[in-house]
Amino acid sequence: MSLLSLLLISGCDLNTRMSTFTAKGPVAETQLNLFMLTVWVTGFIFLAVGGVYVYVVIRFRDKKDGNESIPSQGHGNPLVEMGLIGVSILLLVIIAVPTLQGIWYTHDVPDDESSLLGSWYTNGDLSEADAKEPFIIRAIGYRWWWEFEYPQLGISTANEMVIPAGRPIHIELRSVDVIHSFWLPKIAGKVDLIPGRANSMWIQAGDTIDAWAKKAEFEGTDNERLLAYEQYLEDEIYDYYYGQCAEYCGDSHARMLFRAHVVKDEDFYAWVNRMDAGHAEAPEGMTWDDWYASYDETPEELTGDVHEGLKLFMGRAKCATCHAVKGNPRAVGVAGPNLTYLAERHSIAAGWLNHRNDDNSVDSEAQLNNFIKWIKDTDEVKPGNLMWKAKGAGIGELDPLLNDEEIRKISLYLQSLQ
Amino acid sequence: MSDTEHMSELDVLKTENDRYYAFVNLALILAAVTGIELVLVYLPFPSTLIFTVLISLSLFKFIGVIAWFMHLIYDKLILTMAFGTGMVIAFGTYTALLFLLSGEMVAPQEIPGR
Amino acid sequence: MSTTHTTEVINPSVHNDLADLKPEISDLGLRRPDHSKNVIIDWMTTVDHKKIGLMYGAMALFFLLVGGFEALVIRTQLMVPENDLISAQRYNQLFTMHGTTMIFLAIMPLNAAFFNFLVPLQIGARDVAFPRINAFSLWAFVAGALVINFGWLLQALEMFGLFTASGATAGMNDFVPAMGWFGYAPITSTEFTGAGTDFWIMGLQILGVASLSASLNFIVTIINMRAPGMKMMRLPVFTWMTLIVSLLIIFAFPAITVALIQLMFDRVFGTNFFSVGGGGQPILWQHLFWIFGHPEVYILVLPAMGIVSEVLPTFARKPLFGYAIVVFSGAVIGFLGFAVWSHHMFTTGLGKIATAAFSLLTMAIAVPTGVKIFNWVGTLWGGQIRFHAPMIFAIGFVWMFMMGGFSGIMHSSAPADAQQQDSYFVIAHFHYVAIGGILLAIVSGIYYWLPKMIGKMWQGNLNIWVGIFTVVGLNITFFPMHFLGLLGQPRRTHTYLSGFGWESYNMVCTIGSYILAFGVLLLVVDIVRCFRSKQLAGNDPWDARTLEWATSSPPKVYNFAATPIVNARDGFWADKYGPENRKLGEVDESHGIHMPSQSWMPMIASAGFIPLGLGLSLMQAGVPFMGYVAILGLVIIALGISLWALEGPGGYHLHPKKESN
Amino acid sequence: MSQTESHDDGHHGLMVKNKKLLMWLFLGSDCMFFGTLISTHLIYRKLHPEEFDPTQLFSLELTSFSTFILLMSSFLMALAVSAMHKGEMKSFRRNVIGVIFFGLIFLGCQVYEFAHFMHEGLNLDTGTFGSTFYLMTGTHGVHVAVGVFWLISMLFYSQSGKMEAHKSAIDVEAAGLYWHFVDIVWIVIFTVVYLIEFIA
Ligand code: HEA
Ligand code: HEA
Ligand code: HEC
Ligand code: CUA
Ligand SMILES: [Cu+2]
Repeated sequence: MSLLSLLLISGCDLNTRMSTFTAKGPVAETQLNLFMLTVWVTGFIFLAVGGVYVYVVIRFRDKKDGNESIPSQGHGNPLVEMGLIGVSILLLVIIAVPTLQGIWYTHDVPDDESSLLGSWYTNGDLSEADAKEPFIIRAIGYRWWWEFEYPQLGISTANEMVIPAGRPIHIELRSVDVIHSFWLPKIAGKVDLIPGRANSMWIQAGDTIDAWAKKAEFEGTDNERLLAYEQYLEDEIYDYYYGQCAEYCGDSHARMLFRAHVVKDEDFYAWVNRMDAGHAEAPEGMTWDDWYASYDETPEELTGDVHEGLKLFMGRAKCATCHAVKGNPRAVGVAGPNLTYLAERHSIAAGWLNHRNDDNSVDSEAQLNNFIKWIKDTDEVKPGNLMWKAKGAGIGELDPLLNDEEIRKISLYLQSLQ
Repeated sequence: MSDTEHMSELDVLKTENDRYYAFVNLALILAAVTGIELVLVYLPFPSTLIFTVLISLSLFKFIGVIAWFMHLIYDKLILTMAFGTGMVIAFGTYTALLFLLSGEMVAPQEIPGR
Repeated sequence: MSTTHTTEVINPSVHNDLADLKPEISDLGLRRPDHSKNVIIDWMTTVDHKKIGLMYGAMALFFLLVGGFEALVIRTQLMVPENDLISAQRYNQLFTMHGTTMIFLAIMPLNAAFFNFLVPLQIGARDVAFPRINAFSLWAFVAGALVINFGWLLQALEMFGLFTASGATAGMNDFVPAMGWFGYAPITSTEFTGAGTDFWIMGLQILGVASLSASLNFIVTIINMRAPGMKMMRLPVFTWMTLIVSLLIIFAFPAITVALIQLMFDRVFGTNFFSVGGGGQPILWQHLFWIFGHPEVYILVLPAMGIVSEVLPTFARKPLFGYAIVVFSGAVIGFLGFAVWSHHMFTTGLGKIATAAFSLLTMAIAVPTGVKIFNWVGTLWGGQIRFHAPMIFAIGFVWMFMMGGFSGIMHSSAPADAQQQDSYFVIAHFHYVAIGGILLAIVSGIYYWLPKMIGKMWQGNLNIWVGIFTVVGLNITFFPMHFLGLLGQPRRTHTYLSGFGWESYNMVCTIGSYILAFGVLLLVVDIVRCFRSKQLAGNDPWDARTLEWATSSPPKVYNFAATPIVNARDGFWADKYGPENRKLGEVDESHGIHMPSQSWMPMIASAGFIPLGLGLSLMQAGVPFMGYVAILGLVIIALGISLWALEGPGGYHLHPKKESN
Repeated sequence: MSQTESHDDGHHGLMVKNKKLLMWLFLGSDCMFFGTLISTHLIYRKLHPEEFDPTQLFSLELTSFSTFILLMSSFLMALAVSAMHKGEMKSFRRNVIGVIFFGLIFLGCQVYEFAHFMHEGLNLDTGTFGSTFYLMTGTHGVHVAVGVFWLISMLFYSQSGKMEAHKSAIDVEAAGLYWHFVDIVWIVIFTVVYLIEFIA
């Protein structure tokens, strides 16, 4: 048995996409350390008690030597009992004390100056109140996708969030329907999104510069420190992280995944600015006013796959009734994920359909196929989801259904959202 | 009453008659207490005081009925234990629960797009 | 002194005291179904705790196979990533029903089977305190099981195109519950789930009635029906655990009963207990469920500990080490169990203080549990360990349960649990305690007591293979799940993407589950072989210690020809090996043994639960006239109980001939 | 279930009758049952204090009256049990009729109260208050109704002459325990659900 477990441990990679063994942030690290502590303590007890147990079973087996005399009928020994109870309690205290510390530490964003948004966010103006709060993201669970809202920055995205490395983030957890659970294993353990309940948690990808310097015992000038810290983030933290809904929420619970891009501050600012501006132009550089004027009056003049895709998106396919695309003044639906800069995301359908290359770029061919697959077989990819059937509003209820050509055009339009 | 099992007819009569007065007295007290409670809530005393008194009075009635009407003081300890265990677990659990759920954590229903 | 594997042949007709008895007329003027020659009628109307126990056991074994079959389908689906053997909906139904079936329809009734058969024998009683209530509990359990599983029938018919929901229910296609065994609100609201949830609610409610009535009965039995000299501190540990478990049941079940009523009201009458729109808090359901649910897991495991506490001393030929403290720690485990429910809710944002409190209280449970483990080891110490089949499983139990307990301790550290909760780590934890713990102990109990129950002895060495396949299988299935959980695989997912490092583990788990299932299959084969065995067991095949071994195998209807007088703990052992003043005595029964009459009423009354449960469920789904069916059910129940009260307890007297040994 | 069996009240170490022990255990279990119901109500009052103002609706006078009625019925029940022990069938019957009568009055008050509240707009689905209030008091009402039904059956049974004072005393006592328990539940409800709402 132990051989088998050894085999498993040594033969298998513990650094996988959602492994809790490779903690990449102070919260997950605290949790991992506690776990390892419980493993050591119980492992010790296991060996001690298990060892005695095996010894007893072997030592006192019936020797079959014809000795039928009855063993001494001892009833117990209070001293031994008390001693073992004492040892058990002692071992539990070893677990309990760090557990309490862990509970306090992982509960709230650390209460210090550098945790406030105002202390590091240098990309544009913040209101006074916002600057005095930690950085907030509202994660809202839907069956079966995620909305990520950045209330202080006025932007919103879905299923793939972008967060800066080394910054504490307060996440407000809300749900519109049933219970979901936000789990980003490498960065933090889960907390549930419960309807009617104001839950929250905090996460942080990688250490802050101070914590890192302390841990690495770094000595040197501020500048060296900054560079070395940057190198640490580069080596270990900037990455594409995998998360998943961890509370059963219905048919497609298994397919309610999400992602977090952890990036450097500058990249984060750039992304925020892009999301904030949205798609200021209609396809081929038209202004939205021109485009809509044409769409309303002479739609036949808007030709080419992308224009036609957008026409379908706004028109027959009804996509815009549920989806918002920032910039596009008429695409302001709220029932589905926000599609602003959709083509920059590395997955769709809440992480189920993926198109990411190893070098962190988007595989556009796979992306197109995924769009097509999603629009064509929405109900198969995610049985029961709202986009397909929604009391008459879903695309599975269109009459006739979108044909392959239309789907291709819509998908090409979606690919232009970058 | 289990303890009457081993009594003679006469003893039964006697104990029951003794208890009769206990019952009557208790009934009168219970009625009076209920009256007091009704008046109490309207009196202009500090609300914590009224609250405490109300809870004590209700506890008093509760125990009165259990102890005398239900014969618990006359009966075997095992019955008190059977009932008491349930009482204690229920009281402990639900007091804890009352503190576990707090109004601060209540959030309005989330509506997409608001 | 009797030797193991007695082969003496007892002529069954010698003690047939029933042959010349005729049924009597009840107070209602009807003939009581006593002494019926018709076997089916005899079993349906029986009030004999031994027959009731056997029926519980048979039913529970059947549901163990059903639940196990469901698990095998689950494992097969998860064998490879992105498998589409079954649909998401079917998968969700399967794990919900697997959990519900295993807990409520397999393990609990298996425990009940042992309670029923053994407790009166172990305390030297004729029967339980309320034999007809006992029969009622059994049949109510059957009714509940049928109501819960009714959805499968509809689902199967629908699958084969023989049935489509029409009228008010048109379009409904989820007839089997699919919200997980703890049915967290609000996924149980009508907005998200259909008739399956109603079957689940009503089925659990009925099972609750069955468990409650059975437990009340056992507590009274154990407190009141003990043979002379059987002081509380002389009770066999198994009986003690039965008492504690029964107390846990009567104090834990009301919480879920009320929660289920509230849920039913939400679904049927639109109340707002758990619906956010009207101000309800879904979190409240979680609290109420786990206030029941955590004691429930100890309800499952304490009888197993009781079994092991009987088997180990017998086969080590020593008394249980630290009897008093083992009993006491059982009680402490039980009642601490009421104070830790929120450890299932560490990730629901309880707040720091509550999380800390529940974390510490949960850890505290390791102490009394550890006490038991230490005392079991102490029992073996200095013993003369004989590795008969029951002992093999009992030894396995201690080992495997310990491993499950350790992962429980890992959960109890709340921050660590944030990574483990709702992942396969939890699945690993509770299958170790459930299979490595409870199931192994129950198998041990089956090997130990089946010869007593049916009077026949096991044959051959198949038990060793059962042991090897189950223990190896369970470790191969569930050990890798610890890693799966820590590598991020969430539970209750019908499929998963490749590339997360989960593929090989899942494959191993699936293979393991087949090995485990093969072990269970061998067990079934072995049981069948035992039933067909020609070798008689004799009164005391294991050289055991407690009273049930003092009477014949199988025991006569009246259990003991003369009620024993107990003069020691492990009374039967003392009778065999102890000093003269510790030997068993006998109560003078010259006036004959009073036996209770059989009755149709318990079964009739509980049959009413079927129309009541199905009626209410289908009524909420919108099927017409179902309200009337539900009322019909209520009428049947009321009628059954009234007639039961009016027919009078009846009873007859037996004058058994004195047994020869 | 006046005739729940105890086929063999055997040799019990503790000298408590089976049925009596059964009933007390059941009542212990019922504490948990009503504990759940009452605490659900209190929790929602705590979470949504502003949701509903019951002082406008509750009539303390009426509820005090029905509390009084129930207390008195408990008194009569105690007398009935006592009478049974003494073997005074007539007195037993008289007292039980009194209990039934009072029980019916209590139920009448409750029906009136419910009807009145519903008329005033408090329904089962009125927020959480309506849900918890009706389920809790309604469940209590059902308990009372079951008790009344039980006592009526007993009354008829005693009329049939099959009831022997000494053999049936335990059945009456079990029914009595049940009745008193329903009473103490109401004592709690009266205070924590009605009275404390009125504290200024
Ligand atoms: C069947 C019986 C059973 C038993 C006996 C236990 C026993 C324990 N369980 Fe388990 N548990 C379940 C069944 C059981 N559990 C189930 C079914 C679930 C999941 C439900 C679901 O979500 O579907 C669950 C889930 C569960 C959770 C929630 C996990 C989550 O969802 O996040 C937790 C958290 O604390 C927990 C803890 C414990 C602990 C501390 C014990 C302790 O009692 C264990 C004590 C035993 C030992 C520790 C071993 C022996 C002791 C010694 C050798 C002494 C020395 C040891 C020390 C000093 C450490 N269990
Ligand atoms: C005490 C209870 C108990 C027992 C004994 C078991 C036994 C098993 N369980 Fe169980 N399981 C639970 C209680 C239990 N389980 C609970 C409570 C859940 C949570 C549900 C939820 O999330 O809501 C769960 C969930 C659960 C999951 C997780 C599903 C998910 O979250 O997606 C898995 C996955 O592997 C699993 C596997 C198994 C296996 C392989 C067995 C094996 O032990 C089974 C062994 C096999 C047999 C006993 C049967 C032998 C059968 C045959 C030989 C063939 C018979 C053939 C026919 C009938 C045709 N179980
Ligand atoms: C009735 C509402 C509705 C309509 C109409 C609708 N969608 Fe959706 N859409 C959704 C919902 C809800 C989701 C989330 C589904 C999920 O992942 O479970 C979604 C998801 C998506 C996604 C994946 C987004 C992501 O980040 O994972 C894309 C792309 C998409 N829709 C495109 C479209 C297009 C194109 C159309 C029109 C042809 C369309 N939608 C019409 C509701 C709708
Ligand atoms: Cu959302 Cu699972
Ligand atoms: Cu638990």
